[in-house]
Amino acid sequence: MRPLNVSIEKVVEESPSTRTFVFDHRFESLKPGQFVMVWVRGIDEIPMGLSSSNSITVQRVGQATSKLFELEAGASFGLRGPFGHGFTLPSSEEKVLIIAGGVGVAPLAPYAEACKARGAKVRTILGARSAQELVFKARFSKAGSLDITTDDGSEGVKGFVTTLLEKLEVSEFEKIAVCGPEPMMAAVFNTLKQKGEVSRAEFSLHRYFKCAIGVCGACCLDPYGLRVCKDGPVFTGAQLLDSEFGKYTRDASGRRVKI
Amino acid sequence: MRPLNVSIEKVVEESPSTRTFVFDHRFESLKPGQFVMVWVRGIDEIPMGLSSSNSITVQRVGQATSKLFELEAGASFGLRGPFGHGFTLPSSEEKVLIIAGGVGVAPLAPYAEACKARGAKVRTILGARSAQELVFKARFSKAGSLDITTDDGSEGVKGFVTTLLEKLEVSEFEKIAVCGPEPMMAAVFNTLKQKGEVSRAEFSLHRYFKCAIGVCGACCLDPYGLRVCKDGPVFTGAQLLDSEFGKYTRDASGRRVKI
Amino acid sequence: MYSLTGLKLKNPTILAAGVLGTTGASLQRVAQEGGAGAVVSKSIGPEPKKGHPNPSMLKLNCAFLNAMGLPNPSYQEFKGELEIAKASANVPVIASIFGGSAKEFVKVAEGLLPGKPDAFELNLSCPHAEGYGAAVGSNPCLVETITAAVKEVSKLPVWVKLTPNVSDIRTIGKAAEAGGADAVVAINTVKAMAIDIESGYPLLGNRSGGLSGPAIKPVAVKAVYDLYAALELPVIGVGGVSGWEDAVELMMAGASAVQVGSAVYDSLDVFSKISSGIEAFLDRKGYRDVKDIIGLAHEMV
Amino acid sequence: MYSLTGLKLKNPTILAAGVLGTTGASLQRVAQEGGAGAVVSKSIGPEPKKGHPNPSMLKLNCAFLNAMGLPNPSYQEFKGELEIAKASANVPVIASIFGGSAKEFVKVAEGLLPGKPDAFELNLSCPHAEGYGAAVGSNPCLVETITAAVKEVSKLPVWVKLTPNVSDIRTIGKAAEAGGADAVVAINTVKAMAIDIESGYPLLGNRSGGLSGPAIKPVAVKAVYDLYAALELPVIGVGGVSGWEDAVELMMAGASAVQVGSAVYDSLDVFSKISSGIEAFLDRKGYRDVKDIIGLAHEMV
Ligand SMILES: Cc1cc2nc3c(=O)[nH]c(=O)nc-3n(C[C@H](O)[C@H](O)[C@H](O)COP(=O)(O)OP(=O)(O)OC[C@H]3O[C@@H](n4cnc5c(N)ncnc54)[C@H](O)[C@@H]3O)c2cc1C
Ligand SMILES: Cc1cc2nc3c(=O)[nH]c(=O)nc-3n(C[C@H](O)[C@H](O)[C@H](O)COP(=O)(O)OP(=O)(O)OC[C@H]3O[C@@H](n4cnc5c(N)ncnc54)[C@H](O)[C@@H]3O)c2cc1C
Ligand SMILES: Cc1cc2nc3c(=O)[nH]c(=O)nc-3n(C[C@H](O)[C@H](O)[C@H](O)COP(=O)(O)O)c2cc1C
Ligand SMILES: Cc1cc2nc3c(=O)[nH]c(=O)nc-3n(C[C@H](O)[C@H](O)[C@H](O)COP(=O)(O)O)c2cc1C
Ligand code: FES
Ligand code: FES
Repeated sequence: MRPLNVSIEKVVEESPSTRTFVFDHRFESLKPGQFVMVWVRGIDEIPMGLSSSNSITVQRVGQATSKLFELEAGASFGLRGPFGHGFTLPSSEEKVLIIAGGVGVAPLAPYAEACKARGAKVRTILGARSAQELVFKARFSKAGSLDITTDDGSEGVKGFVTTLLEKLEVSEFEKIAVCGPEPMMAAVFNTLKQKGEVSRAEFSLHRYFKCAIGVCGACCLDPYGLRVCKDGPVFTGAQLLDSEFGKYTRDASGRRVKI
Repeated sequence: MRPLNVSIEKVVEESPSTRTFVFDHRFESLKPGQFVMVWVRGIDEIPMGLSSSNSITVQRVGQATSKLFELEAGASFGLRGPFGHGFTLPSSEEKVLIIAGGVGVAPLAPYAEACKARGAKVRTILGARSAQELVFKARFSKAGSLDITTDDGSEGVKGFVTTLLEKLEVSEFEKIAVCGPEPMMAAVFNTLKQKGEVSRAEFSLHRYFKCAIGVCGACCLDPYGLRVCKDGPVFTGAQLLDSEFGKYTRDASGRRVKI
Repeated sequence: MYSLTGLKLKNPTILAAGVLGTTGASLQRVAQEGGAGAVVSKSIGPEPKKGHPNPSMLKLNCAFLNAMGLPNPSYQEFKGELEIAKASANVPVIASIFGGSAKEFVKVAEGLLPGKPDAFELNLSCPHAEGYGAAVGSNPCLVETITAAVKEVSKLPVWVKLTPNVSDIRTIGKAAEAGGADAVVAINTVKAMAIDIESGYPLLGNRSGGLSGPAIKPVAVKAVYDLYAALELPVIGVGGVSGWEDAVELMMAGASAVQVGSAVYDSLDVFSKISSGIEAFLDRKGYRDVKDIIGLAHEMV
Repeated sequence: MYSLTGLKLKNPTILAAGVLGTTGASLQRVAQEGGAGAVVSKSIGPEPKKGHPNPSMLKLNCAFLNAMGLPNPSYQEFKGELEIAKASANVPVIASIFGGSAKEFVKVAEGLLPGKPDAFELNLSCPHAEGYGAAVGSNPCLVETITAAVKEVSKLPVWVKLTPNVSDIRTIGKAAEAGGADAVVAINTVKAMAIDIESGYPLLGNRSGGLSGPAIKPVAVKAVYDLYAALELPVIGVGGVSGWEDAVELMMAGASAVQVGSAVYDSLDVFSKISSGIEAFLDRKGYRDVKDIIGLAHEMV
């Protein structure tokens, strides 16, 4: 599949470090949790979750994301996708717990909305470093109830998402969906494990992607060789038990790097 | 399209020089007049009209056809096709005149049958060198009325198909379909021209085929460059007016050869 | 009007050699009915040649495979076809020629001059004709000598058609340039083969042949891209073009014009469709001229 | 059980180098879940290498285009992955290695020996890694020297992987044979490129790369056919195999076994499917053994 050429319709500043780029193509069949490869021409091609059928929400971290931040409405970039498996959707009346950290909100906001549209009851724990880094508060609260944690206590509960999670009766939720920085997801994983609820929770992972179509092998997880780009990026806790998840990842050369 | 591998189910001796090879694949969508490329492995690949949805009827003339004549039930060969345009089918109640010479019967027998199946009235003039070279008499007479001519008078009228044709009121036939050796077809063409009826008559031509799919250019007719393999092999008399038809053909190198 | 090595083309699509180019009438039809901006004849040689036994061409899944074996009626007989094409095609008619040596190339070129071709295209690239084509065209010295020899006997533009079956096509392109070529044409078919697994027989009468069609387009793009960077001459792109997008892609790689061969399988008027598609693309993107896109990929860094 | 250069394979399908071969766990999965008869690692070199910038692989219409740029963690780090693969794959694990010189190849081979690979495959054929792969592998002298050098430092079978981007692949195959290779592997990807016409940018981060998948199968069939006729060594076929028919076709051309790369895109268990398809074909046609079909096309005249 050659990349689609899309034009930016709107750039939304979500936080000092995060922007949403709304583009002129809709991935109608999007399953929340799926990702696209964003081709910043002349620079790099990087994976991004779809934050809606026609947007990506990007945290500025390095060369490609910085280049994206230079683009304004009318500018264009390339897109391949959508790829991978999304989060499992609930049936109506089910209860869904969403745990989002930082830019992990990107695939979870459309998931929350899809859950609500199906009649499920959604509760979100949204965590960020500080109040100004909280993204998609409005989208999550529209979709259900919202609890906030910030590292510095500038909004919501001071602490981490796990601070709230530890106190929660998790067994009442039929679905649990988690996305955020790996240390945060690992903490959630451990908390859920202690509660005996980790197997059915779903985690959206990040690994270094090259091909994004399950061929090159850059993104494989130890010890089963699951490909994050094709078999994931969403995995159940059961798939991640005793894995490298939370312990190490790999760089572009394939070398192990501690999380 | 890779050639299909077909096995011979039955070999029927139609005349001393002609055999029908019934094979184990049916071209259900066959339009009578279409042809296949018959791959006699290790030797050559040659065009043959389909004499039914699962047979070819072959006159032995040279290397490839002789090799075919060595094959018995159970043996196999390759087939690509069906290719080209067939004869135009009549609507019910229309009158059809079929003029067949020699192995030109091959595409015309299924045509006669298809005409009859649609409720058309079929009359066939069948010509051959001698009585024993007459092929598919039964098929043609079952499909309608049959007149026979032989060069030596051993059956039917002594003479050529044109001997009968000249006397016929051709204007009463809505469809006229012709196939046979080119000199015979050229004679028919001229007779019909004199009667002012040639434009709507249809002739199935033979030229040297290489690709059979309209790409190589081996089979093009002067002066319009019509490809016998793809635009034909069935052409209307109108398409053949003032053409090379009946005058010259080309050999495998593209050199003109007198008919 | 596009100008290419001095020829005037009404659009930048050209019929490729060996496709519907056996007769003058056929060349005329591709120009008139098909809408080609110029037409190249079947490759013509010193003697009549029947070519390889059938099967000589097959459609595969993403490609065509052929080993025609350079069937041609010789320059003596083809001269007349050239005249017919010239009289009726109303577009430049390029004579593709082949030979086993500079002497043979010269003989064929001189023999065809009375037919008044608009240019010669030297087939130094057919992958399945022993002693001809790529057998000669993989050797830079021979390519230079042959090009120079044909240039010497006429004032017509000479295009040199290159094989992709070499380690570095630029070496051969440079040899053509050194020999005085007016343009290079890239690429001829890629050496290939297919086998019938039911019988074990190779599918072509000649056992192996050359691959054309969609499968080889990325190979053609790379060859054109490399030649454009290495040579001063115009590069004519050929290989796997079947729609305007393919033509634009080859042009962005550096092709001044494109040839279309196998895609006549889809329809004869593939030339009109491609050239109007290119025009619509230029319009939509606000380019003034095809010149704006020729070699564009080299600037995008 | 199939025997190939002394290795025992449960079936004649092998994971090709560079595909799902970055980690020991992944190699294990392709063997266990995918059903491969043997697995070849990602090509490993003397130093850690990040590879070319993305995009590094794309699916085109009939093919895949890639320019990974030989990303690898170096032999020091990969030794551990090899151990993991050896411990759990239960099939032969072949280490693909590369270097810019005989010395580098030897360094990598010796460095990986503690990981206990079952054989080495020398990548003398990657088309888009400056100073490595095809840059070295187009030169028969270097191919012979490098093969001999690696043979010298271990008793393991050495397979030499060849590039199709040469005028005559047999010359390179013979150089490998002269160097003492135990088998040749043909083919690596074909030099190619694609351009995004909306922007004019080449689609790969490295601008150009190598073509794999269905489009190149006829090129692979021809290479294998020619090598089988020219060499005494077993030829391992690779290029565009995605179903059992493709595998049978390459075997009839002369392949003793086939490697599968891009087709893992369709499904991981492509190996099981191909090997059971081959078995069913042999049964239907009454062949006793794959040996009956290896090189069969050479006999059908
Ligand atoms: C499935 C998936 C979904 C993602 N969704 C989002 C999202 O919705 N929003 C968001 O802001 N970020 C998302 N990311 C992370 C995003 O891909 C990286 O932030 C981005 O690649 C950084 O690129 P850069 O050039 O700016 O930084 P660089 O300076 O190139 O690299 C910084 C770090 O980014 C990561 N990175 C760089 N290239 C890649 C690559 N090809 N594949 C994976 N990681 C890479 C590495 O960890 C690297 O160390 C997602 C990643 C994955 C795998
Ligand atoms: C559309 C079409 C339909 C045909 N249908 C029939 C049919 O139903 N029954 C039948 O007996 N014959 C049919 N023929 C003729 C048949 O193709 C030739 O008789 C056959 O090719 C002879 O092959 P050979 O090797 O036996 O003879 P050769 O010794 O090779 O050649 C004898 C003559 O056969 C003709 N011929 C040979 N090869 C070809 C070729 N590739 N393409 C066209 N003509 C060739 C030439 O005129 C040649 O001079 C048809 C031809 C065409 C074009
Ligand atoms: C049937 C056929 C015959 C060909 N004959 C010739 C030829 O005579 N001379 C030549 O230079 N190229 C010949 N070619 C190569 C084409 O001109 C062209 O280079 C090649 O097919 C790639 O273009 P395509 O993919 O558009 O077909 C032939 C190709 C085909 C398919
Ligand atoms: C993503 C990718 C990476 C590759 N990396 C290597 C490599 O590291 N070493 C190598 O020898 N070949 C490499 N190859 C080439 C394959 O091993 C194989 O020769 C080629 O892809 C043709 O086979 P296929 O059509 O089955 O993919 C790579 C191919 C692909 C698609
Ligand atoms: S990125 Fe290539 S397999 Fe996942
Ligand atoms: S046989 Fe090739 S065009 Fe008709």
